[in-house]
Amino acid sequence: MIGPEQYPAVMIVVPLLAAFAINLAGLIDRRFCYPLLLLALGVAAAAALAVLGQVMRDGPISYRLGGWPPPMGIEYVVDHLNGLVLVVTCVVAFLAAVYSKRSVERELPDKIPYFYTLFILAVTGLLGMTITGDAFNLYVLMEITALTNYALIAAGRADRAPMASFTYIIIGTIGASFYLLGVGHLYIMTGSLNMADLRTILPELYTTHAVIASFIILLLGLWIKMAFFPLHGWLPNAYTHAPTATGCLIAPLVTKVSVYIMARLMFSVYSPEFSYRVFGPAEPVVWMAVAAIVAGSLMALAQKDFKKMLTYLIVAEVGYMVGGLWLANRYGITGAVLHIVNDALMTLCLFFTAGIVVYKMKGHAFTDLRGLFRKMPLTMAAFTVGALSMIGVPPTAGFFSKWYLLLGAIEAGQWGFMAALLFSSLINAVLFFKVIEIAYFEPCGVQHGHDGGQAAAHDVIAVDEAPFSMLAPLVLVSAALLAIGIYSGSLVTNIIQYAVPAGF
Amino acid sequence: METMVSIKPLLAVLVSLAAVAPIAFSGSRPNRREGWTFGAGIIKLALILSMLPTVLAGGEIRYTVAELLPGLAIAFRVDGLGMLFALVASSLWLVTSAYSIGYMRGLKEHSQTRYFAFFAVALSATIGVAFAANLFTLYLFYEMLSLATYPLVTHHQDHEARLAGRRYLAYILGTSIAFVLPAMVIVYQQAGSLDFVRGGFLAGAGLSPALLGLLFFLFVFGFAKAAIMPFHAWLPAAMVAPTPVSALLHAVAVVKVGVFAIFRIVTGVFGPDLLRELGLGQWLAILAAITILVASLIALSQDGLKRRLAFSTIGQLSYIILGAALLSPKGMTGGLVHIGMHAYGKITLFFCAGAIFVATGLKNISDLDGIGKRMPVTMAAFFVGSLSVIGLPPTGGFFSKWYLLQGTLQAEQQVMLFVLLSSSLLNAAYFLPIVYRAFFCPPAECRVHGPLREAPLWCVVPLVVTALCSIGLFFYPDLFRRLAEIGLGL
Amino acid sequence: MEDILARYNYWIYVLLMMIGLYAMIAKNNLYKKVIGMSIFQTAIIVFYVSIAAKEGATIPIIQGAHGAGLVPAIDPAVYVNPLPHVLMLTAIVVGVSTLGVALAVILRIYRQYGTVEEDRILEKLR
Amino acid sequence: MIWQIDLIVLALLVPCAMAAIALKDMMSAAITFGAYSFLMCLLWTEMGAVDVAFTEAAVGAGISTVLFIAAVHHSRRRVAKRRVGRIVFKLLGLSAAGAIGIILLWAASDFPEWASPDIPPSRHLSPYYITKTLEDTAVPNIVTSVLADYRGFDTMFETSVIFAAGMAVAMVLRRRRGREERTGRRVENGFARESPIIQTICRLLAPFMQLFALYVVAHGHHSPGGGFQGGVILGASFILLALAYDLDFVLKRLNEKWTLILANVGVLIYASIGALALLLGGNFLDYSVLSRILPATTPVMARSHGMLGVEIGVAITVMAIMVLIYANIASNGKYDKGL
Repeated sequence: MIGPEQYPAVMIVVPLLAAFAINLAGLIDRRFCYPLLLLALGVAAAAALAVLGQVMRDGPISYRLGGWPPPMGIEYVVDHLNGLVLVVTCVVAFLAAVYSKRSVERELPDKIPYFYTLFILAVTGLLGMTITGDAFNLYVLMEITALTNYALIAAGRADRAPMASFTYIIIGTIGASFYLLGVGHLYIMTGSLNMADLRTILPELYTTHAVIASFIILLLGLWIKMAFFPLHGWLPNAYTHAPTATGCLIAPLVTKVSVYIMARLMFSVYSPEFSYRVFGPAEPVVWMAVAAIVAGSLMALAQKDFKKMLTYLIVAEVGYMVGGLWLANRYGITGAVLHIVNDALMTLCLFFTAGIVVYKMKGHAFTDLRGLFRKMPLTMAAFTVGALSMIGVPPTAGFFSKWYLLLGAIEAGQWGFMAALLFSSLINAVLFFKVIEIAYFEPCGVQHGHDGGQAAAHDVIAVDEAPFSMLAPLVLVSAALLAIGIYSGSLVTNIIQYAVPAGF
Repeated sequence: METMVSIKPLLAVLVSLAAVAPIAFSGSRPNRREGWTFGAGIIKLALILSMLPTVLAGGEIRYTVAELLPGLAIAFRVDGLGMLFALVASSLWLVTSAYSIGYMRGLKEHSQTRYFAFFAVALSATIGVAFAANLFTLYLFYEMLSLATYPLVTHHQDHEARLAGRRYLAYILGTSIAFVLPAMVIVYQQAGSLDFVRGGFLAGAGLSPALLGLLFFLFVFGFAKAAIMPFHAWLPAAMVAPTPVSALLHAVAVVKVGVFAIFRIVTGVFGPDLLRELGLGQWLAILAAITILVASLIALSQDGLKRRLAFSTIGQLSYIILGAALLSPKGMTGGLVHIGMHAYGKITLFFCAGAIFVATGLKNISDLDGIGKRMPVTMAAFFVGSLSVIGLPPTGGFFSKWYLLQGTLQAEQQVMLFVLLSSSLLNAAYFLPIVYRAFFCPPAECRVHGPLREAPLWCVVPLVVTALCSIGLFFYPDLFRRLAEIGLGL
Repeated sequence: MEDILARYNYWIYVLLMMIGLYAMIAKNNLYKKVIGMSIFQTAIIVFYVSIAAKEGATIPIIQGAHGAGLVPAIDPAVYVNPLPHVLMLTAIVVGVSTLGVALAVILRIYRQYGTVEEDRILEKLR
Repeated sequence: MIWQIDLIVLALLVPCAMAAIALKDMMSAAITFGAYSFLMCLLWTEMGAVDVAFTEAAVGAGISTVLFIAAVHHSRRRVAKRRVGRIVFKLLGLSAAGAIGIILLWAASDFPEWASPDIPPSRHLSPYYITKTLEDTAVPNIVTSVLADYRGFDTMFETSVIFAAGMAVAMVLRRRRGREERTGRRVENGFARESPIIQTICRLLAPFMQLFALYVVAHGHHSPGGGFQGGVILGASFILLALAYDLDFVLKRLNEKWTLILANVGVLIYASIGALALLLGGNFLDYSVLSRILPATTPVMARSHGMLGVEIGVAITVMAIMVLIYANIASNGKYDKGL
């Protein structure tokens, strides 16, 4: 009864309706929440895949909400770029949902309905941000995502969680407000809010102060949202002290979606020639990306806490994508888009591992990782795959996006960016082998403290894997990292190369 | 020469990888577990042998697994070089597996299942490097080998192993990421391809000599498994590994992968002509010469048997690199053949060291006085092995060294001739005393007294086999020579 | 006079915006940060509503259309621009939502640290 | 539109804002902020943005202030003496504010002239809405028609934002009874004791407020107001009672469970009207297809009715969430007697 032309709406509406269904079901019996969540996200994922299929078959789709033609009404636009991002978002959210069950039961037993309602609302917001073709609608969904994230983070039982959340509220609001302000500048100059419409009206206004300023303000807002160094201050604490399930949802997705939105603005609201030529400093932005990569890696190196180290790596990875997008050549953009996909999965893999460590060892300091290779061989194997992908060892996915970014850097003559990429690979190698060493050499640290004969400990540790609902998603993701690595060629030739704007 | 497409190379790579799962799951039944290892080894060897005739007939076997990115594929190509290396590695895997059984069980090592599993992975990677059709595939398996050998090197999981493993990865992984990866990307971006072509494909790409020089040395140092100084320090450190690991990986697989990669760079990427006209071969030769002499001198001063062997390995590897650097037909042939010859000789020596350790628990040369009376077979094999490494008849080592010497003359580099000769003397100087002590010195303490007691049979048989092999190679070196010449297109 | 008027609203909104931003960053008391946040947001609303303003136009409700059926001829110049108003209704609602969540989090912080002064909290965390 | 008023009000806004962030007593700061909001209302009415002013009056000046007071009541009222070392933040704040200010002023330097009828926003989209609203939707209040129909999708998510906020507050604050606070000490507050006069008046007032709210919702098509304003006023009527008596007094009439249910039902009404359109073969939120099931309605009238439906949904949710947020903050999550 609902034809395929309606799938774009279904993708958003089903999770939204599910949010209320979950909330109401929670009043009756909280055991209903989890299945509902999975069901809704499953439907959304199916719809997303179907839509991507349509896009690959017959090109970009436009969907008119309320039946009003753009620019009067709000429009959904799905092309190769956000089609891909939508699929990734849905899949990651689904896996995170599957994974969340046990940890939520453990960490937030009396708030399950609230948690899952906010969880799926956050997913709805992310999907809406990705799919919408209307500049203001994007702001509303950005705020939904933000509000839900604040609460999901503040719910953490860690002592620092509320303060981290509050900092996030203040900084996040600044970011969103800047975005709104930028849209306002666009509106006062053009009188339109629809992205495609703006794209057609803007060119003759490119040189006006207001339009250039709007671009600056929008970038600032988005950079705050994506924690682009040095605007990253809110991220590490927020993601470290958030509940496990929250971290697994927002750490892979939020920054990536913001990066996607930056690409959307650069290419579909303004135009590549504006972003790269009219708007002067494309090169300095790449250097900022270099700074982000180097700083992120170094700060990660300084951490004593596993989860916190991962959060700083996210800061570094953001540098990869921003830099790639601003290299202003096909290789760079391809690499950045491919890295959006890969990094979402890598981050998911690593945060899954961290979650399992928290679940089993009741902590996420490095000392909690002792002896895990014997305690949870499968988990650590999957983690190793994720780590290798972060380092960029073929044939894991991480290698190929890095490959494209390196090519782009060389073609653009950005040796600094190339050096930064290699540097961060080396740092990642150091970081992850530090972790692997701890987990591989040191005896199981049930009792904290460095004593305890190692030779003895080899035999006492029994295999004790994480529960299936946590292990299965982790293994799936690590398998996906390998699969995407091997098929990245077809991914690029069939989807991403169409996402790169014409003229590159 | 005809080119045929066949999946055999892929199978040859995957067979040991496929064996990992059954090995891991039959951990509780050691005999069945080792059964899997042998099965995989035999199948692998059979597959490789089945490809031998085609290669000897001057043919090539190609197989493309996946086109990862445009112009960048996981592809296999079996030619003379690859076949030579694959033969050596896969045949010695069987022997080493047998030896491992004796060694590991003799010492009651922990987590042997993990050991055998990763051994299988390492072998897959080695064969993958041997059959790689392009630089990317080679890099892929090179990294795979680095990671697969990490758990083997750090098998003991104690503090020493931890430090050794750290150094191992720092050198191997660090150089490959910091040097090889950027060089590879630049080559791909400039030349648009990474496929090995006999005679090299960079000649026509029109790169500036400066850039070419930079790239060349990025590659040479990047493949740090070749242990060219100053990137050699990982090799002695890695000797904390159980002896079979040192034997196969640090006399055959890992280090030879390094030199093999450099051979590929010389013959397949740059091409002798280009290197000659840029004068890069000269520089590489000098590096190799320095490494040869310094390593031999250091080896003299080592008391730990395995450490002495390690430094001797560093020197011997540079023989091969020198052969490549000479860029003269005989020299390169000699270098390639030396891959095989040195493998058999050196693995024998390592086996002996392990056997002595298993039987008596001794590690240092100074303790070995009179051990020959107690372990005559082992020490006899040791003697043969050292002859081969020194390069004296009747062992295979003589043959390859003979070719290398001729190569130096062919390339009119008399200096290198003297380098080789003097290093032979040094080799003699650090090997023969051991044999002398073993047989003719009176035992210092009572520790090595007592009746004749060899290491377990599982240990002794393999080292006898390899010793005999290196003698046999003196009389029948033609297979390796032919393969080398085919590979070089002579 | 005219040229002042032409920009006056925009100057004021920028001023309010700066006040808000300053408070959000520099103030030590969490409540003050939140007040700054609200001022910041209302400043943007001033900006949008100023965009909507139109000389000699009346509120955006069509006059004389209450009886069903008859549709008078409508001149766009008569009514102010309704679109920014709609957007700003949303913005106001978003603002109060954020305010609510922020206050809730502050109370939670107070529960945990017994203070709402940033520096004291950071001391406690250290 | 009288620019002199504009001038004066704007001039008054700045000191208000400064006072609000400068005052040391949080209560007075909150009140000053309320005044600031009222000035905003004046400004916007004067610029013809009646709906915005209405909402700001109800939300900004009303609810926000109450929430502030409630929150302050549960924590410190006085701003503590600051220790040294904030200078860094001060400089940071100044420089950030300065930089943004410069960029914005630079941008404003070539904005089209304020309030001139032929700036792009007045020429590009808005004429369509103004001229077509009647024949498209038969709703004279253009704001309502744009809000609930042309851009109805925004509004649905706007309602979801409110909903999310409610959930968030409950998630952060709600505690089951009996679990004692970690920091037990309450600050002394100077609130008036319960006085029978106030209570009686509020009791009498509440029904009329609710009646008025319903009128605002129902008449939103023709006059300023609509779901949000009505919902907020409904919520405010309950909050007023809670202030006059105590929280239990309200919770007896509208307990937590029902608040939650209403909050959900409201958005559900909105979303399911949209989904209904989907099922009837139209696009999401395309009310015109509702004419197939509504008896004797043209597609145009169907749009009008659809809007009424969603406005009611909005009102319900907003009311419920306002009560929910107030209840949580006023009782610090314990749902006891509150203030």
